[in-house]
Amino acid sequence: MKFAVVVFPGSNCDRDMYHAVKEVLQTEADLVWYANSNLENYDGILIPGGFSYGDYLRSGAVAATSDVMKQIKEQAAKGKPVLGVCNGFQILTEAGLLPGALMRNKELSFMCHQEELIVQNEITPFTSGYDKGEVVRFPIAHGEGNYYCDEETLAELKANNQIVFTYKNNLNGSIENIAGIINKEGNVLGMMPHPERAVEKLLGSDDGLRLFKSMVQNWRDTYAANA
Amino acid sequence: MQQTHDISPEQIERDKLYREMGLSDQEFDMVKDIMKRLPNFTETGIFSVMWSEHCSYKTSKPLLRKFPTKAPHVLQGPGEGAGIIDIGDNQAVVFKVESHNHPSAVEPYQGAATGVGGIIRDVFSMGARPIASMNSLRFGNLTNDRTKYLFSEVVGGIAGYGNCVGVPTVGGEVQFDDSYEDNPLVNAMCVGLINHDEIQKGIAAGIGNTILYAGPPTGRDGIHGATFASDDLGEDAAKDRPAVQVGDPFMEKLLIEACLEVIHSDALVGMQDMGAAGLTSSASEMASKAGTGLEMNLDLVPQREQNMTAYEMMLSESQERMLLCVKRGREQEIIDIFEKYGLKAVPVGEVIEEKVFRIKHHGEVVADIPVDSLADDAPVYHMPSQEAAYFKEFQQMENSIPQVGNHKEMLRTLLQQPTIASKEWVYDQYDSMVQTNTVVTPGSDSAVVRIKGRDKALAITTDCNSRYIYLDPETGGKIAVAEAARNIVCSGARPLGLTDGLNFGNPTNPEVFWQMEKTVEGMSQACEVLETPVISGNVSLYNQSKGKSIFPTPVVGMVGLHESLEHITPSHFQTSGDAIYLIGDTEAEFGGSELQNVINGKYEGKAPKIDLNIEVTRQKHLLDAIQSGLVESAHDLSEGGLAVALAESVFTNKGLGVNVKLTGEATVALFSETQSRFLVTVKEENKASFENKLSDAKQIGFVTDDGMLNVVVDDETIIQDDVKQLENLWRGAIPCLLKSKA
Amino acid sequence: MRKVTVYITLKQGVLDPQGKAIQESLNSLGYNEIEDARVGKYIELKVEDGPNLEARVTEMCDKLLANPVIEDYRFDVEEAEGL
Amino acid sequence: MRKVTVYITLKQGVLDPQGKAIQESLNSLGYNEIEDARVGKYIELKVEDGPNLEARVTEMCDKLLANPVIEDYRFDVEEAEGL
Ligand SMILES: Nc1ncnc2c1ncn2[C@@H]1O[C@H](COP(=O)(O)OP(=O)(O)O)[C@@H](O)[C@H]1O
Ligand SMILES: [Mg+2]
Repeated sequence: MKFAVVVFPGSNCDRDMYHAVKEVLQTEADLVWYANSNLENYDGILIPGGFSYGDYLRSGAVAATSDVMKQIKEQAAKGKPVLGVCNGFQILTEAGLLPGALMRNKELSFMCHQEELIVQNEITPFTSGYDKGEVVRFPIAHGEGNYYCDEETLAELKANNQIVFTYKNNLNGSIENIAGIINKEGNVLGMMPHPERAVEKLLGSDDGLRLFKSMVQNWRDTYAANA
Repeated sequence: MQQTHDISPEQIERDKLYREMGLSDQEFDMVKDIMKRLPNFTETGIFSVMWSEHCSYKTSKPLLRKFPTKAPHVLQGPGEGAGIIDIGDNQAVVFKVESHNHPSAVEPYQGAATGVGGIIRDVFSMGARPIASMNSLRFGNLTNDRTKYLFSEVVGGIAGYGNCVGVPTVGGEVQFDDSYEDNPLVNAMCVGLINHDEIQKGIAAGIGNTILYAGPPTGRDGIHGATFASDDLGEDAAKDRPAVQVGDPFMEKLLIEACLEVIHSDALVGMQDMGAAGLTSSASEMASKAGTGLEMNLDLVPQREQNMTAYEMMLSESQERMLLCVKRGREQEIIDIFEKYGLKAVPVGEVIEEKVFRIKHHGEVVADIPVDSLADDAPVYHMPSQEAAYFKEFQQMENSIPQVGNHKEMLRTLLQQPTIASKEWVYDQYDSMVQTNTVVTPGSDSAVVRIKGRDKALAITTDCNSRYIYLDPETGGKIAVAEAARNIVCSGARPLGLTDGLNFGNPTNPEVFWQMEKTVEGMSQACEVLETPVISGNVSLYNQSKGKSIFPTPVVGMVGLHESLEHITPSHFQTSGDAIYLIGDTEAEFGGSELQNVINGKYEGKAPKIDLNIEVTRQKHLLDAIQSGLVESAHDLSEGGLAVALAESVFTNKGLGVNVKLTGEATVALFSETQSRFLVTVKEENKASFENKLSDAKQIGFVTDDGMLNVVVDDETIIQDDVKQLENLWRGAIPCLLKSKA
Repeated sequence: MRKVTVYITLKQGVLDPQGKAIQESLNSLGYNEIEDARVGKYIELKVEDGPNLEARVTEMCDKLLANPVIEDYRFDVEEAEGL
Repeated sequence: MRKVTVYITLKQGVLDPQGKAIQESLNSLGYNEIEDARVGKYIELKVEDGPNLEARVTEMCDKLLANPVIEDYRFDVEEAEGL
């Protein structure tokens, strides 16, 4: 499986994501600069965290209008897995690939530390390596991770089992403690916590490794099935 | 308003306008001698910023020469953007500290933010990737509304800039004392990693080569910032307000990536950031260092505002700008790299043989100055020095033991002193983990950052207990360096070297200059003995307001090397049953202690003694024990003494407790701040080997699993307290103070 | 040259923690008359004159300047003088 | 009840990186007519009527809402209806 880690001006978790999949997981991956890129030949797309365009106007807003986003939409429509982490999640909501919006944390300040998450949906291509209800530890690092959507959307998210991760403690004000959601089709996941920062015990947790492993496993299964 | 370029050289001399720019009468005479004529307005401005304390170190230079700066592993000492130390495998670590005190007093958010941006530029302009940031902060008392505002905004500014730029802020320190009330200290440190063959210098070499300006256009930001930083922060600081610079961390992030790509091109000759005194200092220093001259055309400089004068452009401190020297004919290769990141790089001048700094604007030569005179001929002052009157008095005071009625309550009180209390409110706002190297996040003695692909890591700390330095500058100076080294050693690393941020009051006051002198002497002695050369630093003077100097505050930023990841040692207790050792004897030393402040409301008397030979021996033995795998945790004793160190060591969420038996006077045993002491835990099976290596370690008790802190002194239970409750007090103190109304 | 001023506010019903914080700070400073505060954005655009100005600005707002999930917007157009 | 609207803008000459980013992004979306963008804040206060309303709001702006070092402000007062 070959991953594209899409790099926007201001992305800053791009190398971390690349390190996680390439050096720790040992899969194929490229850092792909947003301009003049071609995502056709990649099997999975990773949108890393950071401050694309400085988070100016609204976090993720400017990146969401970029040309590479059109390609990401095309690839997503083909069913390829797309993962947006932190700023990547914000970009996916701004681009309309995921519903809702990420607003400022309820206490208004940036927060960075390890948090416990609950796996709510273990039947996605990203979470098949986890058990339902399992508690995992991922770092968070965001100032605008307060997930918001209207009631109708929330009802839909629930009905379709689109809520994938929730926080054990509600720290940023997110509706229903939402930490990560998936699209209806089940191939675009956005989440505020950082799985790529949780791939080595040395740094405090390797609970995130299974997320990338799940992606690879599911790709292999589909690939094998198609072959 | 009269246009500055209309002001004639004669008028500058006659009306002594140079004084407003910060030049003294004598200095102006020196300028006339160098120029062999009267300088015009722009030239006077250029001399005034280059000869300001901030750029020329004119009063501190004689002192700085005392620092030991050489060692076989030092690749670059003071002089360049940042110092460099070899760490083997063709790798090196680059670091420096920088103050942004005065800008932060005026506009705390932007002042702190641009301080972070500036020091990061110093590091990547050397060709290094910035891998960690630290910050050392001082504020007045947290009960005051203005202090709360300054504190919140400074932390917000550091977070706002550091998080966006993608360099983890892995630690720092914050202390609170009245002496900083109107003059907070904001010192930022950055650490970078580089391969030996990638080291860049800020030189403009090769006659005919092109000078490129890279980054956003120049505005009227921070004009005279450099001299402003060197002036007394008087009552009328507000009128200097338009000088405030605004940082753009997004721009900086792009600049980092572009510059780190540019260094791989052999079209690049030299590169320097535009820091204090902007274009003036970067351009003239690059030529001076290369032994060349430089000619620049200001009409080519990108400008954000209209009708900027040459003076304004030369002195502007607009942020996130770089100056590059590039081989003639190959400019486009470099311009293209910047272009990829959406940045503009434009030719603005060239390297010339004649050693002058020549500036053209609107077709006229507006400055023509012998280039070396700006750096080399700057005046050096040997200020009068006089032992402070208070010092004599303090030295005659006896080491008395403060009266403590209830030691349990006193421990609770101490844990809530803002200087001791948890700094989580601060560091939770910083992204301490980006770049995925942070092994030890803020909250321990040193931060630890691993080096990917190698079995090694760096330990980083900033320390400075300014109370001791105020009481006794020489002793306090030694302690500042020793404490930093202790923190590095506790984490399992060998100290490599340090960067210093010297923050003092007004040096024209002989007692302040004496403090500076003695502090530097003390620090230098400690550097010698501990084998930690000074590789870079920064001086910030005139830190005072309402006529009162701050406590002398020479911040020490130290970096150490873990030769194996196995050596990384936590500062918290790990497992119930481990033996607790105290290394070093304890005496009645309360001068400058937290206890003295709580009880007497002031600091007085003698600072704790320090014997550097004992210090270095203990540190070596402890490091040896750690490297031999004998140590489970190690923590140094600092503010609040043993009791506070014990409590901090069990704030771990593991439900641990301690049972400790001590002897002697309880107040001394618990709260004295005697130096060179460590708190270490060791597994039962390693006790004998550990004791072999550390002859002055005494077992004082065990780690337990009952969540209680029990201290017995001479068979009497002195403290029996619930760890969780203590931890809540310690964690809650700063947020609680910030929320409470004045 | 025209000056377009875009006002972006949070939708009714969307929680505004920043506004809440401002209200509380003002109250705690003794301004008890403040019953509510809401924070929005205010963007001044310097625009070269051209046809369909209003329609184009509407487009810009929909595409970029405001997020319809959480925000409402309105704008004014003036002749620009001292811009 | 009154509605006070406070407009806070960056002082002339103070760098506005956010405005710059917005301008560039609009340009790159094809709105080349945008020559400049500056971003400010817009705060709506719901205020109970009382004496010296204007003077008190001025005070609030000076003390808390605006940062006099880098920002300017102005405000309008209206009768509040549908607030
Ligand atoms: N301004 C700050 N920024 C980041 N971390 C900080 C700051 N101040 C304190 N810390 C962190 O809090 C912890 C305790 O700091 P301190 O009490 O100064 O430690 P020590 O006494 O061991 O030097 C350290 O890990 C330190 O890095
Ligand atoms: Mg320590």
